[in-house]
Amino acid sequence: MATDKDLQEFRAEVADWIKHNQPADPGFLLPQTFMEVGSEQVLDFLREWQHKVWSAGYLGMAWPEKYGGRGLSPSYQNIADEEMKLARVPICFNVIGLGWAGPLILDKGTDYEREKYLKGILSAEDIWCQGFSEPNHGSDLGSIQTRAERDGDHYLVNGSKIWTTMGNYAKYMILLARTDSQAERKYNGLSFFLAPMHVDGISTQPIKKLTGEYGFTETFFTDARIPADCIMGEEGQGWRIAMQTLQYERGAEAGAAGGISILSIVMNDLLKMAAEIEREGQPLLKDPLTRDNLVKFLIEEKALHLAEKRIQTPALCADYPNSLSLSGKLRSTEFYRRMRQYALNLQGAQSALYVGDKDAVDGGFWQRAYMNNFSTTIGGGTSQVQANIVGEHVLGLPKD
Amino acid sequence: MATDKDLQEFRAEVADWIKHNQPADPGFLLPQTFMEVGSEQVLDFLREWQHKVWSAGYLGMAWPEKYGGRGLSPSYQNIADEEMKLARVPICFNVIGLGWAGPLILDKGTDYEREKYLKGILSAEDIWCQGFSEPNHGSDLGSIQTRAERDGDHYLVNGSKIWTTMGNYAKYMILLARTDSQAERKYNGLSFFLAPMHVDGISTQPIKKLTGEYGFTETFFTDARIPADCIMGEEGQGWRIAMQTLQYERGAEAGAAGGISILSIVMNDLLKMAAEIEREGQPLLKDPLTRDNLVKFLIEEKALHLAEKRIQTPALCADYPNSLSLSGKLRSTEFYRRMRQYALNLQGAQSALYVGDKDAVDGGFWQRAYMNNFSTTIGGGTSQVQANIVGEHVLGLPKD
Amino acid sequence: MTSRTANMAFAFTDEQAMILDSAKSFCADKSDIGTVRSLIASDNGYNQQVWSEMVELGWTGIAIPEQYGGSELGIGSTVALIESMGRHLLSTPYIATTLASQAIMRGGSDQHKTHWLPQVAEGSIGTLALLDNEDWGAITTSCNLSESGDKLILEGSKLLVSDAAVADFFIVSANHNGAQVLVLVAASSLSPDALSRKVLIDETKRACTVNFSGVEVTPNDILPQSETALRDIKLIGALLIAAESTGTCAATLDTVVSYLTSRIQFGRLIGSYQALKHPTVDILIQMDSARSLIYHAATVISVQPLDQDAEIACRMAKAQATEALLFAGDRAIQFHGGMGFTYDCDAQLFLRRALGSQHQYGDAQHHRLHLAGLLLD
Amino acid sequence: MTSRTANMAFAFTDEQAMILDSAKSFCADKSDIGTVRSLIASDNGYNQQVWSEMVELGWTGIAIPEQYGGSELGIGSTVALIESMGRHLLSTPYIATTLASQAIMRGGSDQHKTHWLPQVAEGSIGTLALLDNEDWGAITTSCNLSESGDKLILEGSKLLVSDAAVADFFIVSANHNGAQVLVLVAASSLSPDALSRKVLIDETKRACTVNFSGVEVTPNDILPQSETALRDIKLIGALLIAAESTGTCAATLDTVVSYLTSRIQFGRLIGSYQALKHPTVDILIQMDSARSLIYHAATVISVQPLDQDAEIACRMAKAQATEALLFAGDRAIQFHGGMGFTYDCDAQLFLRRALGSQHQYGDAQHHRLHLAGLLLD
Repeated sequence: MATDKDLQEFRAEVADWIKHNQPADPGFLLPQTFMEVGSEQVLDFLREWQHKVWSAGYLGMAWPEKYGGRGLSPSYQNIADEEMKLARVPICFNVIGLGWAGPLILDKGTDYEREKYLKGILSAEDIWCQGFSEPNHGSDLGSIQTRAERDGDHYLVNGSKIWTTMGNYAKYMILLARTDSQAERKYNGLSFFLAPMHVDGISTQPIKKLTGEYGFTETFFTDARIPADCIMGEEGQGWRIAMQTLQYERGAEAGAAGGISILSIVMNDLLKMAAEIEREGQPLLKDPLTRDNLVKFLIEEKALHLAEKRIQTPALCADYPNSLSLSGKLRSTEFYRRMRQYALNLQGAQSALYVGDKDAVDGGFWQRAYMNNFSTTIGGGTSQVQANIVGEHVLGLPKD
Repeated sequence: MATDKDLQEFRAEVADWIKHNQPADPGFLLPQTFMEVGSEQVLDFLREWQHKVWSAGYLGMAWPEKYGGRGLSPSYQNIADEEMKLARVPICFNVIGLGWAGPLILDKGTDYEREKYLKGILSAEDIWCQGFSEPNHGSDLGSIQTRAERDGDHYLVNGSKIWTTMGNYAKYMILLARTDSQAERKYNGLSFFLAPMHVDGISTQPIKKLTGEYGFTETFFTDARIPADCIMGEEGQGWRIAMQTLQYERGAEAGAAGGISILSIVMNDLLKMAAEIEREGQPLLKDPLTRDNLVKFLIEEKALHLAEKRIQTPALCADYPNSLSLSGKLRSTEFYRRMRQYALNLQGAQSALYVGDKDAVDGGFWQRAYMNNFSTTIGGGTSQVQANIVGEHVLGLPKD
Repeated sequence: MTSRTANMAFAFTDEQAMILDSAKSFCADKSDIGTVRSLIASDNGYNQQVWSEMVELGWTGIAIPEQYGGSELGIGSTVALIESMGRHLLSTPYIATTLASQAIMRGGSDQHKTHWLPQVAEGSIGTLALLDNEDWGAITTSCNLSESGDKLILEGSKLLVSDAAVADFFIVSANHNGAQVLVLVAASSLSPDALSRKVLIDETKRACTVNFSGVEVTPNDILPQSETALRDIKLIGALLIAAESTGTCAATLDTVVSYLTSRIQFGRLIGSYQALKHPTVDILIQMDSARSLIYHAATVISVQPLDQDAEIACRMAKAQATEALLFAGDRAIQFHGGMGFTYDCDAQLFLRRALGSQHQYGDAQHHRLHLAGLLLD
Repeated sequence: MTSRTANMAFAFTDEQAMILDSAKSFCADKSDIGTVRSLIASDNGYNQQVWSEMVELGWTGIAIPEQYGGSELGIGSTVALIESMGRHLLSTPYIATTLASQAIMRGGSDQHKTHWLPQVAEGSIGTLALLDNEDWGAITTSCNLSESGDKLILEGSKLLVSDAAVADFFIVSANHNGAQVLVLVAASSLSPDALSRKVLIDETKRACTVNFSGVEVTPNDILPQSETALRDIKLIGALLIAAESTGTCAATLDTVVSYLTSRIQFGRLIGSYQALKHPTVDILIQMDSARSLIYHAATVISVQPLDQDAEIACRMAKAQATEALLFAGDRAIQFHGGMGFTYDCDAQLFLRRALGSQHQYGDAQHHRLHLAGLLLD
């Protein structure tokens, strides 16, 4: 067990490493999340950075040594993540690998799969993407139409996927496809693949986001031949494995692989921004309405932070034991949506400027952040679907 | 046609009459709406007042002379209503008669029915109540269970009604009951009665409201014998007539009978209340947050008032011609709910006091007003049902 | 806000867990809704027998040091207890007495403590008399202590003094020699017509206007550390009301959920309508936030004069809990439809509690105003 | 607020109805969404041919007196027109030019009017240059006019000057002899590098920072009634942006409704879910309020210096319209789900318009602050 003193020393070590290794401003716009990797230039930069973090030993700290990790307690990774967030270093961008595919393979994969995939995830050599959502089916994974038909030692895959983050750069995809269209329950006909992307019959089409950036693709499968041994588990287990995978999402952020550092803006950043701005001829921070609004957000942020801790004391969660965990996404993504929208209002007339304008506040950081935030209130189950989940699975309210 | 000058003179006349006839404080609590007539004492007081208003010629001004009205343009009634509201005279409490039964009988009744019922409605000799809602069926009138079976020259009525305003004082009820339980569409089996209340087999049970007041009853029918000629229209037309009746509701307020003056609190009243109160050691009206909130309400109130006028200029309502009328109840009742709730917050510590406490602000007027307001966001279709109506019938969104 | 300080988010000992469990079952047993309603008609609003059992269980001594007969578990430990009381609308003079004894602990002389704290642990009832007008944000008082020989004479009235009719002693704020002090007044020294009972919107509670004019005290009755004590008991008052409100919010949620899962309209359980389902989820989320904040405040509060972290925590808790309960109570009426409009429906009890509590020890806006000073400047 | 004054809520003449009809079909014809998107890449953000047709239709002269070549229908008549433009995201220098000509009408000398107003009616483009920093609420300016012989030299820059790149003249606020004045600057007198184009979040609009330093003017270029004109054009600016925003809000609503009535998820049209249906109704209600307020403001505004009713009406209109559109735009993205997250979905155009417009001529909070002074004191 790591002692408090060990961890404290480790924190100082990481902070020191960051100080000496934090990359200089590359002169081009870095992504706020892994969903805005829109050019080779950005890709190369981030690949190099993640490799550096991993080489220094600050990524995959809780993964076994033989797969590129360090076999330490997750506390270390948490601390490394926290310090990197605080220092605002670039993101470790291979998020689907680090947060979903990696934990899944570690947890449920075969030794062969672990050997083959894990180190490349950490080193950023192998970029991973995710193929669950399909055009026209949004949140409803049960309706997946992409077919995978067994053809000798391959599956022939046909169909298309959408919202494939870094689909155009990824080497592997975690793919959910239908192997049995006759299955009695539609969820039973799905299978899960660790599929190579660089095979004939797979093509990608970048999707331009509302911010004007790229980062997603639509991915098309036309008789794409995926080796049969890329299936994970067995035919028909896809749904169960996919659900399992979605569970890692929170874990990933909490440090399972570490250093993922998705866009993190805290109230302190907003207060810093607000300090320079005038309203009605006075400093903004003297405005009573602004003060009241900021405090409302601070209370809400505090409650969000506390919820993370309260989960760890079950006696304090006795009423609805799964409430805080199931409502976590809804609470935090909607908080950030409102907070980031409000950040634009605080900017006054300058809020009309955008990324690329030299006078834009923080280079348009907040404008991007607000708009990109919709990926979190839409993706992975919209806020409306999340509210249903909480209502039904926490409170026991009837389904629609 | 009444000229502007005529109307202006009339306004002065009414104002003068009110000045000389406004009753003194009776020493007991007067109702805020017709739904709080909870004692004989209050009943007698209001009956006398309505009779006086009618005798003076300020009620039923647009109804024909032979039925107790004056046959004048509705503009006169509007003006009389406005002046009475402004002066805060007691309400003309026979609202179901004045606003629903009266207009219906005028519009669709026989000469016999007009002769028999209308004058008593205006003079307040005959109190009317309404029997649509039933226990356990809330907003869903299609589910009405109260049966009326033809038995010679009577109908035998069995069942129960709820939320009967003044059920214990009323002489007549507009009653919706099922005459044909085999009808293919459940709405076709209903019939509409102008039913006498003072017959054997009808009993009432007062309902205590959340405010602690009375005013509603539950009404029980046990082989109650209602003369067959009390049916309005024909058997099976009940649903259509009831829908027709509900249409008068707005018209009634707008002066069809006049002087109904349901609880009307405008922002001016709230500003007046707020003028005396302190917050953080300062006058409340100097508090910037309070000011911002009050202005928000003032804007909303202005928009509500303007909507009433905009309806009269169809060119300005071309997008969604029925929008303002169908959303009217939702907009105004929810505005008042929030405004009245906020009024309590403004009172500071005194908001904890209630009707009957000598220190309660305005005798607890606002406390009662907020709680009673729920009758408007629940009754006549809850706000949630109203939102569905607007979504479906204005915007064309699909049904649930 | 950073991870560096987040370690002290919650402390929850086994002892506290035991108290919580016992509080839950006690309050559920003693305060079913029928009992709550029957006590509305009673003079004092609570059952003397239940109060005695609470004293027996040691609850009145939880926050009192062992040397004065308490169990010295700290004021934070009362939070879970009071939350349970709020959940069952169990109104007793517990909050009033706890605050009055906190005033003595934090501001009193050894003599005050030796005299009063053991009595409180054994069931004596105290209450605070702080409010001069409608404004909990006022920092001055219109009550005065003036010299008369070696005595001091009180002049003035206090509003909304909780459980005044059963109190054995009062802690009164008044001006003395240019400063605001807290002075201990025994119930026995009040004039017979000093109390006038108020009609409260929350019918499960009791409060009086108390006229202290003419009451004689001595300089020894002034709490020597009045300034700190006054500041701290207002903050602790805010926290305890927040805890009680959060409990009531949970009860409101239960009642709403139970109706939404049993009532059928238009052929469907009404809880299946998102227009009811989603706002009910909002109630849960708001309640969860309030609960995180009250337990956090319970963790960082101490017997020392409250530090800035504790002040922030208490204020945040009250700001959140107040608004959460009002939202819940308002929606509870609405979602019960016609039933919600009746006195018989429990929703009105919750809404009235919300309205009665929102300003006690400062409303949300009051606390945010002070938080702004602490967090933004 | 009482019925006594409500008679003047709306005036709407047959002439105005005709303009409205013609505006609706013109904007729909000329500004389908493909055209809007293609103009994003253009330098000036609008089609010169369309602008010429608008001039041809007499729209640039609507608010200009007949003696100066206009049709003298009043500034109120432009509201319906601009609403239609907003509805189809038809961005031209119409608003900028209308405001610049209002400044001349309200503050200019006969000579100014005689020179510029007929040109505007015939298609000359003007714009306002008022903003010194991010604060629309500022009442001072950092631009100065200093004497140099019988000339005056301007010193300073103005931010977010709409359509500056195509403007023939500018109305600039600057300090002169201790007062803030409006001064007329012809585009020809700017230095070649005076304009720097801004990157706007609303890509359908154009604005520049304009550096006026060193520009020579004469005392005759100062508008004699600058004070009133400055006050009034800010209010009229607020109203016109409110009108445009309300139009865009209607477009947003249409787009949402169309998606909700065609997209199927979990086997149902998504518009059948109350979680989407009811907030969409909220958009309608907010838009309806904005529309009532802008048409009312259009009714009470006049060629005279604006009276208090007109000021209240303009401020209410902007406060409401701004917030309505931002709410609608935000929900439009959300309700389109994954599609809403793409650049191809029109929802982003509406949201960006909302973000670009919220502070123009003051945001909601700014106007409520001033309304408080007018309504509460």
